[in-house]
Amino acid sequence: MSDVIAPPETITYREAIREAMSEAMRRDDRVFLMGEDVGRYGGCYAVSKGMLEEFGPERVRDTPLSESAFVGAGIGAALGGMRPIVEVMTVNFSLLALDQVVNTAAVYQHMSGGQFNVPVVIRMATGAGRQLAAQHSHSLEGWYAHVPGLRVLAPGTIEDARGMLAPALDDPDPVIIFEHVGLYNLQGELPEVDGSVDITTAQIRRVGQDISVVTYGGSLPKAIDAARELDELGISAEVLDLRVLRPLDKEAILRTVSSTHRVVIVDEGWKTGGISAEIAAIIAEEAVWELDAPIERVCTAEVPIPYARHMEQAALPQVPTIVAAARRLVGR
Amino acid sequence: MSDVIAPPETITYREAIREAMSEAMRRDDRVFLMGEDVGRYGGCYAVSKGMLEEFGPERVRDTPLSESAFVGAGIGAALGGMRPIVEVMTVNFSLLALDQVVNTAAVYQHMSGGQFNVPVVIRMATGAGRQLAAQHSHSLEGWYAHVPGLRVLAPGTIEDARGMLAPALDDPDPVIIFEHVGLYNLQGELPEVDGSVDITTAQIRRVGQDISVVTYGGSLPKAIDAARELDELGISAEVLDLRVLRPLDKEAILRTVSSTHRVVIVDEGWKTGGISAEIAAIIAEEAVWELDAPIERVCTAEVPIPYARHMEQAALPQVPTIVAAARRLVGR
Amino acid sequence: MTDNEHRLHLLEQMLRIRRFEERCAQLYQAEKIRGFLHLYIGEEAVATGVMEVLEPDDAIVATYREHGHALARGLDPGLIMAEMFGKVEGCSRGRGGSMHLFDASTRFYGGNAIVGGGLPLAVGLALADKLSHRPRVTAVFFGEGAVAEGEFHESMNLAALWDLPVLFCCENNLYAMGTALERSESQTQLTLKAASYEMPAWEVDGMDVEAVAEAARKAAESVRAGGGPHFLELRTYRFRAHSMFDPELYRARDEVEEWKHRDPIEQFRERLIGEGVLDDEAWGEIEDRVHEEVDRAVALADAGTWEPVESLTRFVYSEVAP
Amino acid sequence: MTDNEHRLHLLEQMLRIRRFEERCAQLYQAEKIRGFLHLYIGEEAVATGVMEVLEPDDAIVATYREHGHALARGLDPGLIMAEMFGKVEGCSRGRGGSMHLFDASTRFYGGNAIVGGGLPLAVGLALADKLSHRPRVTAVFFGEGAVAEGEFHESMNLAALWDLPVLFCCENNLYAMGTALERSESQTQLTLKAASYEMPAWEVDGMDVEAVAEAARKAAESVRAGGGPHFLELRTYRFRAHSMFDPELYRARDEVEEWKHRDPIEQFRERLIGEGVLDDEAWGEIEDRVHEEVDRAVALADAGTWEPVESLTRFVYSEVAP
Ligand SMILES: Cc1ncc(C[n+]2csc(CCOP(=O)(O)OP(=O)(O)O)c2C)c(N)n1
Ligand SMILES: Cc1ncc(C[n+]2csc(CCOP(=O)(O)OP(=O)(O)O)c2C)c(N)n1
Ligand SMILES: [Mg+2]
Ligand SMILES: [Mg+2]
Repeated sequence: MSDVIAPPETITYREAIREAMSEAMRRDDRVFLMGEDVGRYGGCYAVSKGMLEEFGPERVRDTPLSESAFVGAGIGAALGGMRPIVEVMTVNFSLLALDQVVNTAAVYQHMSGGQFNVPVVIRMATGAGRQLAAQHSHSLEGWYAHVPGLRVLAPGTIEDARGMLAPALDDPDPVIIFEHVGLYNLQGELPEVDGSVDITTAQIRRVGQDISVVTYGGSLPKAIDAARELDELGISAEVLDLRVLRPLDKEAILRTVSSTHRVVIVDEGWKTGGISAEIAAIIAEEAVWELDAPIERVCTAEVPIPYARHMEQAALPQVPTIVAAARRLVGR
Repeated sequence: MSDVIAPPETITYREAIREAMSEAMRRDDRVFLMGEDVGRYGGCYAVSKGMLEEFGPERVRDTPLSESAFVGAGIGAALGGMRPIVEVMTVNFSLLALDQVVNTAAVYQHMSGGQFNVPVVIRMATGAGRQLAAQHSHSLEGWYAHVPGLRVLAPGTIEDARGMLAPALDDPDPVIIFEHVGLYNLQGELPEVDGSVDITTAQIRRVGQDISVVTYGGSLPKAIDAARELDELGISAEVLDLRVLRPLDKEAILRTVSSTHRVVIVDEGWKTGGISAEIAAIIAEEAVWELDAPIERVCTAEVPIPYARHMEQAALPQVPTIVAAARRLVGR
Repeated sequence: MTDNEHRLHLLEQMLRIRRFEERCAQLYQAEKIRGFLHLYIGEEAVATGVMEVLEPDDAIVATYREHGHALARGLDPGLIMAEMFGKVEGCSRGRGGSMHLFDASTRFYGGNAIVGGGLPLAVGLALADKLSHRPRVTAVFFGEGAVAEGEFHESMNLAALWDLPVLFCCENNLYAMGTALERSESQTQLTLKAASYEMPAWEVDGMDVEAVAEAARKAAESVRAGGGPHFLELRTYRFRAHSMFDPELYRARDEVEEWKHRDPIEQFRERLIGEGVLDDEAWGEIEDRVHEEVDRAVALADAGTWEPVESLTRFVYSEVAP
Repeated sequence: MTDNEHRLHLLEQMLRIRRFEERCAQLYQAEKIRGFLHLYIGEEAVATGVMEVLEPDDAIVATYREHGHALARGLDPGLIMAEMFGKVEGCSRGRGGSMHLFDASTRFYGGNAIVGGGLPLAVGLALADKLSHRPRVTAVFFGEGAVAEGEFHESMNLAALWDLPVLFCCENNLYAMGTALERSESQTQLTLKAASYEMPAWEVDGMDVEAVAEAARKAAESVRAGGGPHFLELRTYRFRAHSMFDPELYRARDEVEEWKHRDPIEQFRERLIGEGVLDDEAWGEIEDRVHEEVDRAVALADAGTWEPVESLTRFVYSEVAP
């Protein structure tokens, strides 16, 4: 017996996802993981490292480079009674499988008159910031969030990385989970072991009075940093983490607007027609008279992401651009 | 010689596109048409009927069912000096080729530091209303409009159907043209023979003072009908046809808002995260104080499109729903 | 069933499809059926022969040209017709129409209208069976046109690589809309595609229902026994246009007539008459029975009701909270 | 060039790639190069041998593992290195990095990092040549991993169906990241895939630069003469990790060592020495020349400048009004 209190264990975002997957697979035989290099290689971003050893090659299933077929196979396996976790290495490659998601997973239940539901979970890395250039740096969460029939999640914290998977697997319908590449090394305290979280609501990550910063995923840490800086300038910023990109938690958006009356939306997607547009539209439709200032969006520049670091950083939302936008709205 | 004035010749939207293609192919050897069943079958929607006979199978090129490869081949042929017109039968199938559009056509110039541009034109049918059910009724123009590097056109009139192709082919960059399935049989006067039109601006199709209806493509006739009905109710509605979905003609949007101070956006895409959201966002950012009423969006219900006619019609934007939205905003 | 009863049953199944679809064509003209309508007339032996050898808990994945498959699988003709009428009593609540017939109770997974789109699904259904150690077969139907789609190849490879219990049934009717096979494939011998995945593959006379059933039985047995996926190329022909919008500019009338001499129903009927298994009277009874059945189906569809518009948003998501 | 001069040139080309990339690996550690870096070390004979037989107006389409191809095609090593440093002097203005080397003057069409994504492009370039009656070849490189992608199959079929002048160069290095070929293809004999499109296909020892050049010459000549597309399976091995992030858990050290005994440079060097074409002095000169060249490339890259941030939006669209 020792009276020394152990320091709270820390865990990375990556490990949190791995634990969630392992736990789900231990608990439920129907769950398996499938994707390119999830097994022997250990996962492109090392998320599933070590899982092959525990669960074997049938349940940690390396696939060939065949995005459309293995995503479709995940959908089919879900229809066949399994609870597949399909890892698409990155959102960039998911375009090759988009037909299966849009024209099969998302429509199957409605089109069959309610006969068939598709309990598949599809995980993918998203986002830029690692100098991977134009073809490897997309943020297309907004496209998925456009599609009725899907639930779209974007864990921006360790707790969500750990806790979103279990309810996603319990969800009878297709769930897409976006993991931002810039978050995998995020470190934090280990959440409760059975830390299943709610996957229907947005969450205030920081309370504030003067302005709302609405964001999600990889931009969340930037928004929080910006809020801290704003604090030093005497501007109290509230940070709303959307978490669930479809169906959107409209009430939470309207609540924060009604409370601060000023909104900056931060989204790593391109601005035009991105998810940021939808947030702005909701406000313009349902809370326009709450606004004391126009809405501002801080998004990725409308360019393919360049390789050179300074150029890439210039293209992406940054703490200073968020701060500047907020200051413009508050007027100081 | 006769002093009888001949009635103005009429032409369908379908024929207008066919004439534009034929004219382009007569004028420029580099232009050719490629796609599924464009030749011997005469085109799924009969757009290219008869062209095989005039131009032969090399230039009116039937492709196998290989959307990714033939769209990519169109991009490659453009890089190789040709001016391909690639017909993807419908936007629904274009998902299979989306990777080529997003990760090749759209990024090539920027990513190569300006060395390679891609003068390809990709045409596709879009939209619902023909009882083709969930997999054949998408309106995904908004997705394409999200992508930097593309120009996205949506002819909503015979003149645009006839006139947009020539400048699209002259454009050194990739152009996507969306033809709404509900418009092919639209009949109207034959525009000037060399009727090349501007492909950079939106256009007011009907001037009005009380409210602006912002729309494009297949919803344009509905918007105009709604405006007529509103007229009878003493509400003067302006109809703005976006025409060019990327890059958007922001000024035209802001102008009409500043003139009427009330906006209904009509879009056959799903509401959440659709192109309607971007229009609303632009206004919320740049003209929010011009608004005398919240923005309203009349879009397709957030469901896969059902087959049964009454259900399909209930899912789509309709004249009465547009009229109702306008009346709510005007308050009578 | 005796052997001969069984053969008569096959004949009746084919006739059921034929007459049902002839009625569909009329009902399309009458605007009772709308949207796209793809007829299977001429190809009846394929679905009939294959479906014959499947077990109740096997799965079927079909295309937009799937009335024949649905009927052969035993879906109620009335519910199919109601579906095409857009009635809520239809097998997909009237939401799918001709291209999207579904039936959970017979494991009939559509009705998939993106060419090639059903193939990965079939692979997944088979994967679920394999992981669950269930000796089931998933039969997936697709046209020869789908062979040009990348998804076909990805699916073939995955099924073969993982030894999955899939029966690939390629309905080679020589055309994909207006595109003849030789204008769609550089190598038209389709079994070579299967060979390039090390998958057993046979060419089958798809106009001969007994040949189809025999090949399908052999293949399905092997699949069920753990022999991995098999590929059948079923050579057939569609007698009608691709869909109701097709003016058939791409093929000669003569060619169609030529093939009609090989009508699978007529051929089989003659064989059975020749062998003394069938006579005019028995044939007449079959015709009557089928006719009545189609009448009943139409009556049921006609009597059907419209889904209330208020339920438009039902089943976008499951009706349980996550 | 005499035959022997030519052979020495091949040796030097391979060494150029080797030394250039060894330096790249160091510069990655030094954080001068960032992002993904995929080395070609071990596979040099492939790009060197194929590029040798191409004409100046032929086109090349490569993957993200394309330093070797770019160098063998004659891109200035300094401009390649500058690209990897992210400098505006780089062959893609510093916007592409290691995975996206481009050069219009040598018709080097990237640097394509979506696996399989370059294949349709190559088909299109060849289609343009065919439609314009230009006797050119488009050579497209891709890994054996890409064979599982649907796009590969669609592209093979299209090229064969339309008789297009494409030279398909499959670099079979046995792994796609950590996935061994036998876990990615049910049938690992890749030439059978080509056969299923009726495309001539040969297996080639990709560790022997002369064997590669000979096969490529024969194939390219046939392609150029209107013989339609050809497929080469070039059997090779990558000596290094997939990228700089790869801990190489999936293959045994021994296997790698085994293959290193077949080092394409070492083998060829020994052959030339054995045949009296090369001696130590001449080898030393080559080493020195290459070393200097790499030094110069690094110096140029180091001296390069950053693209001004203001020009971020340049070249999203062409700089002429439509
Ligand atoms: C991906 C895709 N591309 C195009 C179409 C349009 N289309 C529907 S059926 C068809 C022809 C398919 O031919 P085949 O596979 O041979 O089947 P068949 O109709 O002959 O039974 C085409 C091109 C589609 N539905 N899906
Ligand atoms: C469509 C797609 N899926 C996945 C990836 C990630 N990825 C990059 S390289 C690679 C392996 C490719 O292997 P192979 O084609 O054999 O080429 P090699 O790297 O061996 O040269 C993978 C999976 C990608 N870039 N594109
Ligand atoms: Mg066919
Ligand atoms: Mg490889």
